[in-house]
Amino acid sequence: MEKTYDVCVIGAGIIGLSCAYYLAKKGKTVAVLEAGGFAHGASGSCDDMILFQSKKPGINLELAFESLELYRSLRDELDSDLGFENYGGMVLIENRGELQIMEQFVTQQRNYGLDVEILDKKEMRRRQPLLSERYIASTYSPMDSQADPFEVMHAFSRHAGRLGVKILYRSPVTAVEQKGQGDYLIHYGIGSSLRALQVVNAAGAWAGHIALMVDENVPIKPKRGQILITEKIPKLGETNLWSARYLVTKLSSDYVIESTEEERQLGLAFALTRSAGSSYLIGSTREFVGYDKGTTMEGIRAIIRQACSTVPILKDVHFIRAIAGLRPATPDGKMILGEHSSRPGFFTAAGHEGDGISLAPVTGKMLAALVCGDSLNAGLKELSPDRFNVRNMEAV
Amino acid sequence: MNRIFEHPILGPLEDTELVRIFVDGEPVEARKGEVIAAALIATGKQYFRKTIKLQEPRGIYCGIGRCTDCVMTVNGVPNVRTCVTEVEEGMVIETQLGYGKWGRGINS
Amino acid sequence: MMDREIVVIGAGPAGLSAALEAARAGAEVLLVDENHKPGGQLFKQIHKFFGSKDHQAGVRGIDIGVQLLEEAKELKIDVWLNAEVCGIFNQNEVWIVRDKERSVTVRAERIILATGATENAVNFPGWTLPGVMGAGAAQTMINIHRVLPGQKVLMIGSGNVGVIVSYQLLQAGADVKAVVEAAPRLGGYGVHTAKVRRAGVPFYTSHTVLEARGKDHVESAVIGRIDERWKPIPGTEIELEVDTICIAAGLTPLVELAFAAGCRPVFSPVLGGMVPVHDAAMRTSLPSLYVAGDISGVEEASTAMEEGRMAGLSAARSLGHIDDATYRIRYEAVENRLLALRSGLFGQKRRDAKEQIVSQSQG
Amino acid sequence: MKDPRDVFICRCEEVTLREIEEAIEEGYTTVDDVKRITRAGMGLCQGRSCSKVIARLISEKTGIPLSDLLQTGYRYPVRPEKMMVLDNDGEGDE
Repeated sequence: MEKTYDVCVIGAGIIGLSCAYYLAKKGKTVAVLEAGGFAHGASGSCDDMILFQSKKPGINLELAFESLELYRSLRDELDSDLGFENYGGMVLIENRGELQIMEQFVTQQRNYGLDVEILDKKEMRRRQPLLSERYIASTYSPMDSQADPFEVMHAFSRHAGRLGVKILYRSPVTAVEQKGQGDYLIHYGIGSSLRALQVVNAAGAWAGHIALMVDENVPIKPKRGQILITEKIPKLGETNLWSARYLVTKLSSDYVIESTEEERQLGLAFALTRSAGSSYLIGSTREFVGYDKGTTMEGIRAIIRQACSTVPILKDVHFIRAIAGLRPATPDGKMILGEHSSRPGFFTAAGHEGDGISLAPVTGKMLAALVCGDSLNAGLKELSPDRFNVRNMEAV
Repeated sequence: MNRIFEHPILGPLEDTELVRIFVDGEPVEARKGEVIAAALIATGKQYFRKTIKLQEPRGIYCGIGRCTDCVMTVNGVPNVRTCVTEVEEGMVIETQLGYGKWGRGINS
Repeated sequence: MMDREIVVIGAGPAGLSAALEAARAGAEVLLVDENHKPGGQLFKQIHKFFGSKDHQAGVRGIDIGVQLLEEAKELKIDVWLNAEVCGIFNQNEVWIVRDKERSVTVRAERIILATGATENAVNFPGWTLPGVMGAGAAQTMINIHRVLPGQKVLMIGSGNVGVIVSYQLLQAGADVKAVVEAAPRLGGYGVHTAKVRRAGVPFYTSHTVLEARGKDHVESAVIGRIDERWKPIPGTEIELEVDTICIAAGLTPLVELAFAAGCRPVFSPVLGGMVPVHDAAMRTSLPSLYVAGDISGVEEASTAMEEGRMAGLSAARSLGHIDDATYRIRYEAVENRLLALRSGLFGQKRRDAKEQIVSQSQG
Repeated sequence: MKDPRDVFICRCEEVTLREIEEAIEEGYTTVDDVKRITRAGMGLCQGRSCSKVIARLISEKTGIPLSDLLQTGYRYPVRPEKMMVLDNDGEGDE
C-alpha cells in the first residue's frame, strides 16, 4: 500500500519548498515530489531579487512588504543568513518622456507606502559613479533587497526535513487521480505512487500540465529569461540597477521606447544585481519560446550591449556563464494561489513570473493557512485559481 | 633564474627582443612573445594571487588557460589568465588579492 | 555571418590531420586554436615516437608538428590562432572570440571537434600551493616557454605522461626526486620508464602523496605507502625536499563543446570518462558534428592523427568532395593503421572500448 | 598533518571535502545538486577541475554508478570572455 501524507506538494522550487516548510510548521505530514534536481527550475536560474520598484500598487506590492519582513525573521528561524542583502535599488531614467511617467509612478507607489524617491543626476552619480553619461535621473528605494535562492531553498529543505517532510528529487509526477473526498493518488517516477489528502501544485512553469491531470485550467506559460553571470568583481555601485525603459512600456502602453526591433522581440530589460557569490547577474530577456532553456547568440549579445552602454567598465569584465530560466507567467500578471473549488483538496501555488524569490515566504505561509482552512482576508480572492476556471464563471 | 638556456633537444635559447613589464611596481625584463606566467616563473615569483575566501597563495596549475588559478590584475583589469596572455611593452601586472580591484582606482 | 564548409576546432595532432585530409579532398577548411601556436600536444612531445614506419617512428613529435604545419600552409588552410570557440548554436553556428577582443560567428556545414583532453586532479592537503601543477603544465613551461617551473620535482603518476615529463624535466636540468605510483605496478611503456630509471630516479609503487607543505610555495612533500584499498599506512611517511609537485593522474576528454552542442554521451572508463558517441567514421550523434583525438577517447598523438584523418576524410566525403570508391580505399588505409596502433596489451583494451562506443552509435 | 577533510575539492570557490561530503549525506547526490548547495563548480573554471572528483565522491558514498553521475550539461561560453567581445555593433566579419 502506498504511504499516505496529509499533503503532497508537487515541485521543489523556492515556492514548493516554502509551502512544504510552512505546512510542516502547522503540523501537516508532507511529501514533496520534484521532477528534476535541487533548484533545477526557474528558482535556480534567476536573479535573486526581492524587488519593490517594479510592482504597481496593489496586491503584489502588498505581499512583497509582508515577504520582506518574513525574510528578515526567517534568518533566525532557519539559522542561515539566506544571502540576504539590502543594497537598495535604482531605476535609471534616460529622457524626459520616461522621467514624466516615472514621476507619476513613484508618487503612486509612495502613496501606497513604498519608500521611493526620484534622484537628480548629481545624487544618482554619487551613488553610482560608474554609470554612463546618458542617464538624466533615477529612482531610489532603500527597500529593494535580495536573497540567495540556493541558500533559501537549502534552509527551507533542512528545516522542513527536521519537521518530517520527505523531499523526493528526480521523481516526475505522471498522474494525479482523485480517489475520493480528500483522497488523492499521485503517480511519480517509474511506477511509484503515494496518497495524500490534499495536493499543492507548485510546479511553476509546468503547473498547467499538473492541473490538467485533474482537468483543471491553470493558464501558466513559460516565459524564458536569459541571464549572464560575471566573474567575481568589486561592487560597481551602492545599489542594484534597472532601467526605466522596459517599466514604462508596462506603465503606459502608448509610450514608444527607442529600442531596436530585436530588443523588442527579446523583451529586453536591463537588470544588474550583485549575487551572494560577489559576481553580477545581468539580464534579461522575456521570450515565449516554449520550454527551451537554451541561450542564444542574439540574447547574449543584446544583454551585453545594453549592460556595456549602461556601465561602460563592464566591457572589461569577464562573463563566465549564460543561463536561462522559465518564468511561470499568468495572463493577468498575478500569481495563482488557492483551492480549486471545482476540485476540492487540489490547490495551486504558482505563476509568480519574476517575483518567485521575493514572494516565496508569504506564498508558503498563505498556502499553508488556506490548506488548514484558516480564513484569510478577502483580498486574496483575486488570486484564486477559480478566476481561470470557466466552469466556475458560470456558477458565480 | 629558471630559464632553460641550453637544451639537449631544443638547442640554445635564441635571443629575442626584450619587453619591459612592471610586476607589483618593479620593472622586469621579459622576452617578447612569451606569456606573463613564463616571465614571472623566470624571475622565481612565488605566488600570483591570494584567494578570496581564505587569502591563500595560488600560481600555475594547468598551464594551458583552463583552470584560471594563475589569474592576476593586468593593466588594471582583474582575472587575466597569465599562462595564456602574452607580455606587452609597459604592461602593469599586480599580484591579485581576492577578486582584485579596478585599476582606475574604482574600488568602492 | 561568415560561411565555411568545414570548421576544425583544435589544431593539435588530430585537428591538424583532419584539416589537411579535408583540404586535400578539396573542402574549404577553417582551423581554429585557442593557443598562440598550433600543434597542441605535438610541440611538447620532444621524445621520439615509435610504432610502425607509417607512424613516423623515430621522429620527434615536435618535428611531426612542423611538418603538418608546412602542409597546412601549402594547402592554404585558413588557420586562426588565439581564437577561442565559446559555443556552438543550432549545431552549425560556431561562436569564436579572436584575440580575446572580438566575436565572430561562422556558419559551418561540418564541424570537427578536436579539443583534446584535460588533466585529472588529485586532491591532497596543500595541493593548491603554487608549485603543485599538472604534468602537462610543467611540460608546457619547459618545451614551449623554456622556463623551469622548479628545481626539485616530485612526479605523481608513472603512466606515459608521468615518465615522459619526468625525463623531459631531467633533460631541462631539473632534479626529479621521485616518481610515485599508487598502483602496485608501474604504468608507462618500458622504454620511457627505463630512461628515467637509468637517470637514478627512484620509483615508489603502492605509494601516494599525503601532503604538500610550504608557506607561499611548495617546500616539501610527504609521501607514504598505501594498502590495496588505497588507504595510507601509518608509519610509512617519507618527507621529500621538493619545490614542485607534478600530477600525472590521467586525462579526461574535453567534451564541453560537444555536449553543449547536443552530442549524445557515452561512458568509457578505459578511454577517460564521458565521450561523445561516434561511429567508425568519427561522426557523432549529430550529423554535422565529428570528433577526433582525445575528445573521442584518451589515447596517444599517433592515434589522434589517424582519427583526425578519418574525420577529415568523412566530413569531406559527406560534402561530396570524394567519390565512394576513393573514400573506401582511404577509409580502409586509415582503419588498418588504427588497428595496428591499437594492438598489444594496452592497445587491445582501447580497441575494445572504441568498438563499444561505435556499437552505441548504431543503436 | 592537516585534517584530510579540509582539503579543497573546488579550487576556484575554495570548497572543502567536508562541505561536499556533508551535502551528499544530506541527500544531494548529483554533481549539479552539490554545486548548488556548496558552490563547488560555480567558479571561473566552471567545474573543470572538480566536477569529475565530485562525481567520484558521490559514487563512492552512494553506490550510484559513475556513468550516471559524470557531468554532461555545459553552458556557454566555455571560456570566460570579456563583455567587450560582443559590445560592438556589427559582426567582426573577416
